[in-house]
Amino acid sequence: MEHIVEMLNVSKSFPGILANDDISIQLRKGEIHALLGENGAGKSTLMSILFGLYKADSGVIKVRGKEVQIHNPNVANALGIGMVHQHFKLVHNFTVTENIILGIEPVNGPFLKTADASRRIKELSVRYGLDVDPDARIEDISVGMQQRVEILKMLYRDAEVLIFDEPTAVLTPQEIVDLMKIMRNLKAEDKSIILITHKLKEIKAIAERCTVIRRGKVVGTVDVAGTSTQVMAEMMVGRQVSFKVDKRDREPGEVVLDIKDLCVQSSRKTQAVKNFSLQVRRGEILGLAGVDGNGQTELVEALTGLRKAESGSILFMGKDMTHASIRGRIRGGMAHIPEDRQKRGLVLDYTMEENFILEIYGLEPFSKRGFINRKAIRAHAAKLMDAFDVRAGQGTLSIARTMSGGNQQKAIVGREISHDPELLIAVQPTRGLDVGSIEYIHKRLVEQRDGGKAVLLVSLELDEVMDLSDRIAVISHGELTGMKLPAETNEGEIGLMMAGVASGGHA
Amino acid sequence: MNRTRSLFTALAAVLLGLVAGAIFMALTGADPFKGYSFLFRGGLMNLERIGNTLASATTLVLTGLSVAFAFRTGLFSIGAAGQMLIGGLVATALGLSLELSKPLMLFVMLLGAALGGALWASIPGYLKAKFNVHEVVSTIMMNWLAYWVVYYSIPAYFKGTFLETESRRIPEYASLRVDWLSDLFKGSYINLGLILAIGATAIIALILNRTTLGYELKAVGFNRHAAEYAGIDVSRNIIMALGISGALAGLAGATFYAGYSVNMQIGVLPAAGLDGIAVALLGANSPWGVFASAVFFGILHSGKGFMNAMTDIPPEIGDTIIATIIYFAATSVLFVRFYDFLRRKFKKEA
Amino acid sequence: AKTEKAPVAALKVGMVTDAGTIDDKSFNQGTWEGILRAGTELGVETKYLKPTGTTEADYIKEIGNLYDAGFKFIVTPGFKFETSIFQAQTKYADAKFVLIDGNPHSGDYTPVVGANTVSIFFAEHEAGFVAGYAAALQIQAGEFGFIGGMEIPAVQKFNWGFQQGVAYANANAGTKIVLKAENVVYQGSFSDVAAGQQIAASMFDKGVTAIFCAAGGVGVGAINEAKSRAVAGKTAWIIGVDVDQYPEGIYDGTKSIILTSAMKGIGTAAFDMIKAELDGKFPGGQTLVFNAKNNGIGIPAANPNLSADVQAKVQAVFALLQSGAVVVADVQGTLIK
Amino acid sequence: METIFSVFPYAIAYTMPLLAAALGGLYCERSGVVNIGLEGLMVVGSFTSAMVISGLQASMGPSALWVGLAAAMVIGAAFSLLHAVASINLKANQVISGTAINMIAGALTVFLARNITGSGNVRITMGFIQRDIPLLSDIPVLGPLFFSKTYATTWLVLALVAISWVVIYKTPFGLRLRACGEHPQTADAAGISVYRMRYIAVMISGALAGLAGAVILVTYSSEFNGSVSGLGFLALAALIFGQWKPAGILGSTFFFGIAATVANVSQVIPAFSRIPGLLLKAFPYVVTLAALVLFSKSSQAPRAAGEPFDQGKR
Ligand SMILES: Nc1ncnc2c1ncn2[C@@H]1O[C@H](COP(=O)(O)OP(=O)(O)OP(=O)(O)O)[C@@H](O)[C@H]1O
Ligand SMILES: Nc1ncnc2c1ncn2[C@@H]1O[C@H](COP(=O)(O)OP(=O)(O)OP(=O)(O)O)[C@@H](O)[C@H]1O
Ligand SMILES: [Mg+2]
Ligand SMILES: [Mg+2]
Repeated sequence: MEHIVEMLNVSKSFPGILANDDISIQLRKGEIHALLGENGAGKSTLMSILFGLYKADSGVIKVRGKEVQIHNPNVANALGIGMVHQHFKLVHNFTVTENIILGIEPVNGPFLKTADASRRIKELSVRYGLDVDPDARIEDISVGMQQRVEILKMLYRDAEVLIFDEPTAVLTPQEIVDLMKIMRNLKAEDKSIILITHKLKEIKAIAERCTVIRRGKVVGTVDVAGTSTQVMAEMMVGRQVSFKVDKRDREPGEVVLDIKDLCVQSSRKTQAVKNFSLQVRRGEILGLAGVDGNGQTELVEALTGLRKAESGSILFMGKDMTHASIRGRIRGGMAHIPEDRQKRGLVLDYTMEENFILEIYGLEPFSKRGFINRKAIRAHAAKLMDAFDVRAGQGTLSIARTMSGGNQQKAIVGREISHDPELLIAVQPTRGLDVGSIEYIHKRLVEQRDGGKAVLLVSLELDEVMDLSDRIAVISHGELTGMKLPAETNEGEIGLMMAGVASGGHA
Repeated sequence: MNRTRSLFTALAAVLLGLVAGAIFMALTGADPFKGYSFLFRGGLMNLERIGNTLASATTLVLTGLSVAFAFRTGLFSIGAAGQMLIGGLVATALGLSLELSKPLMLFVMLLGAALGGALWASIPGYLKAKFNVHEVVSTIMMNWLAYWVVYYSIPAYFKGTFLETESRRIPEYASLRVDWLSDLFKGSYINLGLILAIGATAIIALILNRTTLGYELKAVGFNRHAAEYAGIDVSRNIIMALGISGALAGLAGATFYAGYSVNMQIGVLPAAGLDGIAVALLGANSPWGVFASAVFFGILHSGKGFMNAMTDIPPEIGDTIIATIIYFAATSVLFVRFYDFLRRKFKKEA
Repeated sequence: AKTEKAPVAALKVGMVTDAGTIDDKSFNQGTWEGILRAGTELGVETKYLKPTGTTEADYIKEIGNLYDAGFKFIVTPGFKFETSIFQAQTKYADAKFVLIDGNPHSGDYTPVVGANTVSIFFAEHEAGFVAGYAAALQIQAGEFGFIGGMEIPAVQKFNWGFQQGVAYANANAGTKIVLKAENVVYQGSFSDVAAGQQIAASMFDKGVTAIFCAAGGVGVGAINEAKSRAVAGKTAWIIGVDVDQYPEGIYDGTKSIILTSAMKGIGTAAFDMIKAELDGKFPGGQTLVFNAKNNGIGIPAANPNLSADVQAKVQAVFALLQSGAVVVADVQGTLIK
Repeated sequence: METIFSVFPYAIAYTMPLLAAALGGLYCERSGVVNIGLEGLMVVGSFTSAMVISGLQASMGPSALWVGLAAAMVIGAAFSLLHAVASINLKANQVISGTAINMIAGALTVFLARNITGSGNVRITMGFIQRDIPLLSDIPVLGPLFFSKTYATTWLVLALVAISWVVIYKTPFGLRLRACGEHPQTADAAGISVYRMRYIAVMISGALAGLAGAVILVTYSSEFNGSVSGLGFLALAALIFGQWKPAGILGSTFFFGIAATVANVSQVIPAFSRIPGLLLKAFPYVVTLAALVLFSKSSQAPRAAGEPFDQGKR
């Protein structure tokens, strides 16, 4: 069988770490090849080498059987290799067309000639079922659309080999379904695809072969059809992984959070949350399902005090907290795992120990009469890093910025749980994490519930909501469209409610 | 480890700046070795000159701290000059209007100067916190406003009998100069401001490294959103950060106009304001680093004239050398890389 | 005579500059040029230092630097040196000091001119008077203006004298020159060239034909404005200050928009003091006034912009000043600002 | 009203160097490099043109002025390389490197001027002459405001602004430039050399700031003295105020120009004489602050401005 791309014995090290250790991987023409590995295993690094962003320390890359030197993305482009990066490479205030033609602009004399490009983008968009408006500005379109722009960028450059780095981590379930469809269309046009994902279900659904990497080394390449997800997960993590969350039944207790007729405005001054009412009780995980952008962000921000509530009320532990300060809510027993860990969750330039006291630096023993107690802080950090398995090069003194996303996330989860909150608002707690880490975080959330605390889980991952929740609330267009018990419903029904099509009764 | 690195960087910057200065000297036909020996002798040759060097450094320590403190909290303030003027104006006004015992007088003056500087700086702080106005622009505007406020208020309320352009002389009981200190340094212009500067350095170091206030301020500086998430009042902290920075500059103004100088002149934006940026930079924004770099600048400032007097090196070269040092400090990454390279090499061989 | 020359070469003359640079075309430069002349003609060694600031401490520091380097004859221009020289004359008792435009005092304005110090004043008001009178005679009728830098004594005196000169011409020579209060301004700096241009332009537009500028860089802007008006064929005159600014106003070969200049002989004063020292006649302890009487001030003798008739009449008034028949006030009194 | 007409041309003259410098800042920041060194680069431009023009004026006459402008642009661009190397290659803090540029420029030019000419002030005998544009200056209202007493350099600077608008929004270069300032990693992935683009942008800013300094010299100042009295900083303010857009800075610099001119000439206008001097002098700065309050909420700053480009950063 013809290999369109071969990476042979590739190694790459960063200061203090061997990110790729003698990795070989072969991509057949017209195949979808999954790349699986723990956070920090070296997947993105490997693909960045293929795309010419990094230079390998050693190893050979062959494209269509010929050895090549890929010094920079231009060479990759010329070889027909395109990449959708983990973090999109789009200019937010450019139009779709401008983003796509960037670097290979069609000109009329000295001037840009966008009309033809727009037309061609339109054609490509129709042909692959992408449905993208070439004249829309990036900041005005959804994340799913932005990803399609990235795909169009590759297609516009006539890429034969398409690399997707965790494309589904940012997508809604519906968008994931659409993306799968698009990938199949691409495959039908004889494109070859490398897909990096942590979601085994997706690999099962779409990939033919899967190469598993652990700590920079290839563990093996398997045929997806003949390998169970369990086996793949074990290959990757090096131990047994349980997907099912162990969770005994438990009677929920009194109401901890009581939201009544809450209305919240979005940053664009539109009504993002409308007359929303909900109760969360002790000893339960309440899952809030919904398509991204349906008011979850605004709801959570209103609950935590980051955003003003227009009307309605928030009762927390029996007290009216509608207009309480952020700190007042934290002190009152509310904890929050934020949606965007780098924007809100961490001070990236602070060390780990400084990050662990972000909300409690003012309390004893971490400070006394305004003076910081380093020793207590260090001990606290060491304890948490140990308890939550946060790995970092320089221990408690590691700068947060230098840590992998997975470890950053675990640190935040650990910090919030360590406050022993009455209510934990967990937004997308496992976004972008590998199955090992997901398992770990899920366990902690359940422990919280079992300890008689309340958890409000806001997630775009339907699986996660279904697995963890005791009750599932669905939000659509800022309104509560249903409340179900997991045992009495299924993904299909919830999906319809999320789309605002069917409305469910109250559980 | 980080500290050694900054120190290395600063020293390398100074060294390269001096080398560049030597090249300039040689180009003008002067002997660099002679030039530098006179430069340092001019700053350090006897007690009086050491005193004068420290007197020059006093103001720079405070403006340097002002800039560095703002910097550490994520703000780039160019407003030290204006805040100095306001601090100096308040101190001068109090010194010329009240009659108190010297210790009380000085306390009142310094307090007033700090408050004045703080208030003046908190205006850009407020504009930044509430309206997202860029502090670089607003502090520049505030500098000119301060310039004109002083320009009109000194002649209107505090001028002497003959001169429209400067205030009356600060009376002895309102001056930071004290005899025992002047005598100790053989009649130099050194004044109590130096002790204030040392105290301020220690306090700022303490605030930044050991207090919850410093923790909050830095958190806001690094990541506004995360600070807000953690329940820190972001607006208050921005205003506070610039306020403290302004208080330092205000104190600088008091030490300058009521210590180093003997009255207040109008129509001058004090150079120590902008120099504070350079001082902070060379001191890697760490309080004691700022102190050391201010002393170094003090040597340059007071030794320059002696060098010019003893050699044929033109007066402008002193400024060129200082500027070159700053440039090298700005490009310090180069030295850090070199330093890391050396370390690695050393480690391997060890 | 030759034996007398030996100590001559040994004299080292230093100068500390005031705010502004040694090239300010005003009193720093004027003083320095006098010292340089002494360098070439009398063989003294010369040096100037530029202080880092304009405070008393900055000045004394540079005086100390000069002294420590062996420069024991020190010239300082500007009233800002008054308190520094007061201290220096005692501290450096074996050095000689020449303070131009000021009197040493301890801060209380009571002059204490040490035995090793000479204080030099210029009768700027007389210079302004002569220039104002000459300009009025030449222009005959119309409006004049005045632009000052900051309200420092020398500039104020130029201004007051100028007003009196114009008034004198109106009263005694039948000229009809108007000086409106709004056209007498202090810009607020000695450096804002753009403001100088703009203020001059609006004065000219309102009908002013000649502006007396005692404003450093601000005056440069005014001169530029006058030049470009002159090129366009319009009437626009500037009256220069301190030195003969005629060359700076040249716009077309030899034509200049400098009508005349109110000069004070700073360079000569500095030179004279050095020479006096070499001759052993240093007038230590004295306060010298350079005025019309001793030809220390005046307007340029040669100037194509003033008619011979005007020159002659100015000579006559100058003689009256010298004789004391005409007295110019050096205080504001009822004058504008 | 009459006064407004009469000072308007001077407001425009005062605006042009600001505009040119702000335009330079615009290129620079649009590429992702903050340039606090505009002030120093203007000084370099003023120095260069003064040296060239004073040297050539006797032999060449008026055309020496144009040579001086060109030389200022070339040397300004060359000098800006100091900032480019520091902030692009060495990943220095850009604000600090810019501050260093200001200090070096101020000290070095005076030093050189003294060494070469013997004086730290360099004068030229004649700058550009203000001229009325035939026909256009006769249009009522607009004529006296915009087409009377104009300097040739005014039209040059305005043309540069117009050209810049086209370059930035209508050419591949502009698209790439903006991409580098917004999201350099994107530009990099698209095969654009971010380093090269930033070098070009910094040098353009050097050339334009140099031009700005020279324009001051050949219009209202005609003398180099080692300073441009804070205009570079004001240009920076105008850039922010103008929201990093060519048309925006045209507006904001005019605003500054008029405010400053009004403040300057108000002293000589009897109607203003009752207003305290402080208020008049404070006027331009206060209105600037007020305007910033109104416009800053929705800042359009290039997102990557001030950040050294790091290829590996994600
Ligand atoms: N620019 C860099 N500098 C230093 N170390 C790096 C850099 N990029 C990656 N690494 C290191 O290389 C290792 C592999 O990182 P990589 O991003 O390839 O992991 P990954 O498999 O893509 O992880 P994830 O699933 O979280 O995306 C990590 O441990 C990381 O610390
Ligand atoms: N400046 C840096 N120094 C050292 N390592 C870095 C630096 N920047 C990134 N890295 C490393 O690069 C790796 C990948 O970073 P990245 O932010 O992509 O993590 P991630 O796990 O993929 O997160 P995400 O959830 O955003 O996908 C991390 O493991 C981190 O250690
Ligand atoms: Mg990755
Ligand atoms: Mg990841």
